[in-house]
Amino acid sequence: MKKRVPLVITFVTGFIVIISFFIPHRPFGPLETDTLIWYSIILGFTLLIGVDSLVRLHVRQMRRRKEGWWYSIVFFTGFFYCLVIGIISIMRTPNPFQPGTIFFYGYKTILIPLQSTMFALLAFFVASASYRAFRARTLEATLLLIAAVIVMIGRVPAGYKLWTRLPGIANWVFNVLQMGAMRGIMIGVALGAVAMSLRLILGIERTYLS
Amino acid sequence: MILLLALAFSISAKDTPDDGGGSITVNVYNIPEGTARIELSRLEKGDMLYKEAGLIPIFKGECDDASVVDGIGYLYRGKAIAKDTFYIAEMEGFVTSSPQWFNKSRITVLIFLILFGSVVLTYIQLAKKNPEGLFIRKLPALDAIDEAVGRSTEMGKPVLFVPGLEGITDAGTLASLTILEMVGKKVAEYGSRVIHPNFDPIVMTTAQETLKTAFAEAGRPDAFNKDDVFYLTYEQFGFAAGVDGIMLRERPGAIFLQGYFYAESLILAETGYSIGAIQIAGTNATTQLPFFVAACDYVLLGEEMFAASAYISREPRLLGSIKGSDLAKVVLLFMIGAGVIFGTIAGIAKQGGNPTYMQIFNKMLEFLAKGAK
Amino acid sequence: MIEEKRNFWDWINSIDRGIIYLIIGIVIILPILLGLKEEVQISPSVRSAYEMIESLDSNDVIIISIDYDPASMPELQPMLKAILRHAFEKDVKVIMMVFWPLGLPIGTEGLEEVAKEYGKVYGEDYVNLGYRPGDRAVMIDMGKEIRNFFRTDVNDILLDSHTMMRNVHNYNDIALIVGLEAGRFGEFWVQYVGSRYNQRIVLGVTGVMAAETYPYLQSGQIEGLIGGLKGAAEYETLIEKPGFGLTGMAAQSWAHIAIVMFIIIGNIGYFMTRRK
Amino acid sequence: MFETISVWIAGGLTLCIFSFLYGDNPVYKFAEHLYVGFSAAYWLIYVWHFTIKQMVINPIAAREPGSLMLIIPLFFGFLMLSRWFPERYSWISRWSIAFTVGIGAGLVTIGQIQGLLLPQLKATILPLATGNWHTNINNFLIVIGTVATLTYFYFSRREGSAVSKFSRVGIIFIMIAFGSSFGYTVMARVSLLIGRMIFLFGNWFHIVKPL
Repeated sequence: MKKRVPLVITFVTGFIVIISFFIPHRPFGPLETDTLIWYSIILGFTLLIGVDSLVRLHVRQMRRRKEGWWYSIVFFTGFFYCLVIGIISIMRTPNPFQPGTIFFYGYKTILIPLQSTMFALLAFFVASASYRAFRARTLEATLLLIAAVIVMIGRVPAGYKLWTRLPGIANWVFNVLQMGAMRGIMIGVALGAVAMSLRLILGIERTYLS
Repeated sequence: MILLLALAFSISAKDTPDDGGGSITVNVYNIPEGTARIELSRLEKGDMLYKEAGLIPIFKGECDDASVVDGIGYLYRGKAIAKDTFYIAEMEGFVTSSPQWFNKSRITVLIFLILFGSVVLTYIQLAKKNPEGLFIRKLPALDAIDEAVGRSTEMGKPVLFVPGLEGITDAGTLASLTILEMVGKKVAEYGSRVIHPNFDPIVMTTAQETLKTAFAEAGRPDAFNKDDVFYLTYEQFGFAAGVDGIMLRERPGAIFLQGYFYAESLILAETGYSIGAIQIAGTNATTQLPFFVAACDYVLLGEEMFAASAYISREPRLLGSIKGSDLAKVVLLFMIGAGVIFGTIAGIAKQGGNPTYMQIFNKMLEFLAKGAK
Repeated sequence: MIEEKRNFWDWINSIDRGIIYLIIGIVIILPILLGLKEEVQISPSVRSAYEMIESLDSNDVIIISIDYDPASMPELQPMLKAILRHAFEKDVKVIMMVFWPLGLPIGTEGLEEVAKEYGKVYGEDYVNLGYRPGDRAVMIDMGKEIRNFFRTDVNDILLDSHTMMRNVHNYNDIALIVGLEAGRFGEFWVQYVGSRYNQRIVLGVTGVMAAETYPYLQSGQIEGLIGGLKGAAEYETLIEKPGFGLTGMAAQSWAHIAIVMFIIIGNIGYFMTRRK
Repeated sequence: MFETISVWIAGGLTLCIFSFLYGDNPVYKFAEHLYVGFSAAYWLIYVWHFTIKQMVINPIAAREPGSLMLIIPLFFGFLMLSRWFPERYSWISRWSIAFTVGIGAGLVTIGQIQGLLLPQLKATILPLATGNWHTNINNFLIVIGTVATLTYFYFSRREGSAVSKFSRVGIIFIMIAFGSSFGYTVMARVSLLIGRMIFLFGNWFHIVKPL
């Protein structure tokens, strides 16, 4: 019951998706449509698993007065602020995500600056990392370095000013040299992914149930 | 005059091929210049009047009428409406729709699926019978594990193992756990310590179990400290900052970055590089590999990670998949080789005035995968 | 003297990261403050994306998929606006949908802003479907009937009550899909819609995703590719409506030059210290 | 007024995050926790609006045929939250996980074969005599790049064999690919910083033209 049923469910659902790809005839075609809708509904809840563990984590930290527990208060401030403005917007409008609602303002004031600045930090880190790590230590590292520099310069207007053919060369590196290798890597990864999926469907791979 | 007649606005319809029924595909040809829209109407067998059946998009001159009932005959009429005039196209015979039992256009996918699936399954069976009999290349990064752990112990420094940011269902995380087992054994043998910060709670519990087994197998179950495998945070950059802090405080001699990483990869790899640790990275996140290659001493590139975990664990399911993929690669390589040679010959023949081979070549490619429109 | 020299090369070999951060900050801020302008050269992949949309007729319907969130906004939002301007200019009708949970509000904002510029009417010229979980599942089912997943638009209004949606049922009625991608969903559009339903696709991707997308361009699985902020700037140039992409190009240029300089300096330091 | 306050808060939070450049500090941690908390609640609103309301409640309220069946996936969705239930029954959540794993695996199988393997194989079979030497050379490089990379990832090769030697060519192509991908990534990261700077100097300080 605990292990057999999930294995059967995985097999049946995986099988439905594959078989209905080849057999459009009833019952498979409509069955696929409904299964995918169910999948989407269930998947919506996976978002909640993360929320659930976060809330639990911070409740625990506040209870135990663990070091830095006041950050948990900040967490809940953000959490309840968003929840309250969200609920108000839901009650007022059919679509809380529409520009103009207070929920949208909350998003614009808090979420956009925080999330986008976190990623903007990477510009500094990538500069420092390229300086520190890009040393022509081996043949491989040298190739990596040269390709990176060509693309970096060739992809901005400065490259054109430096040498009018540089953008063309950068495009060529990308479209021809890079493309072939990337394709090879992608084909390898795809074969691995198909093998893994077949293992999952056939119940050979069961780590996710442990 | 004949040319003009041949270009007259016309319509045809047929049962939509390879579908589950209830649909007829209507085509219009020679859409008159200046047409703004094409209205479609249909006459059911036995009825007297045409009824509205939607619009035909001009950009492709084709539409599927999915509101029909299987087995009933229909006649279609297209009305191309231009600025101040219109053109009508009508059909001669009735068409009916029906469902099909097999989608013929997808036969290549089925062939590939059956062949590849049976190869993988056969290899898994073979590996079950004789796991040592299947050869997989040893990767240099695996030898380096021993060296890195050893040197780290000599310097009296701990080992840091970061499992990536994905959950337990990710293939990279699974491979990471196998590699952790090997690292754990080495660490136990040398009497060193392994620090394992986590992003995902489930991965944390699994990693604890894995390390516990590894220490026990190395004969030192008491040396394992459960608190060295701990949960850090659920936020990407918070995690990166936390691991950074550990690196700077604990100064590990060897760092393993194994699993699925996102943008934080470069922060981790660079800090590790700056404290002078031996870094052995591995990830199935292709976009992050460049950073690891630049900043780490050894890198398991994508699939190499899976091969490494199969090599270490000798698990039939992993070995079988790697061998199956290898055989598939050989087949693909032969197909590419043969195809390129034939295509080149066809190209030379075409330049010499004989296009037949090129047509065969293009037909073969079309069979492999339907081209985009 | 010799002692001093070695110190210099050692310093070159390990410049403090604070200095690097400072210089990167300066080379990005200065061009912005000075309002420097740059012209961009059009790359073939962006041109083919442009030509694809240029070839559409008025009243054709396209889908624009917002598969990014604020983290990649500076790269993809300019693309969204440029493509919307191009489409609305040609009276092409637009369906917007979202697969990244945090992307809906910024997508909606961009759509409403450009629609207002062109006096477009909601429901007649554009529709916003909103978000659904299950990316690939949604893509596949939409090939049979969009209403399988989207009975209503984001505002809970039935799709059939929008005039532009009345004859739009599945990909057969969609002239083109434009995916704006910060992650793997572009690949999903290609694999589950492009291959399965023979649908034409143009992708606009972040710089990070560009490398993985080129194989699909060469194989003809996508019609065009707009890569990163530079791609957005190229598109803005093509439609002759300069926006954020072009504004950022000067700073982009200088930052790249600075980073390449650092790489060169680092390598000089590396060779000088290693020689001894 | 509302707009102005919003921009000032946003600007302040931007600076909080930038303080990370100086090192991990309380100001950064404050902003980070605020972000995590806010986005967590954001997901709740999402699940309510798009999954529960639009996909389940609305069709049932409109009495669409068969819509009552949608309660079943809703139930399995709740089962995902296994920790809400007594430990004894928490294994039921595996049913929902198994459902998503099964569909996911099925989709990957089809998608990778039809959407990647076959079309990419087709696109690699390029004729080397097209009448245009430029295309010929490019085609040759694409074929060699793909073949050599695939050979590099062929794990059954033995050390010192001819295949192994050829795979060295593969690593050259792979390194060029990684290098150019790195270059593109640098571009992406720099763009994000530009975006933030234009926000600070445009929307906040009004020195340059805002976004």
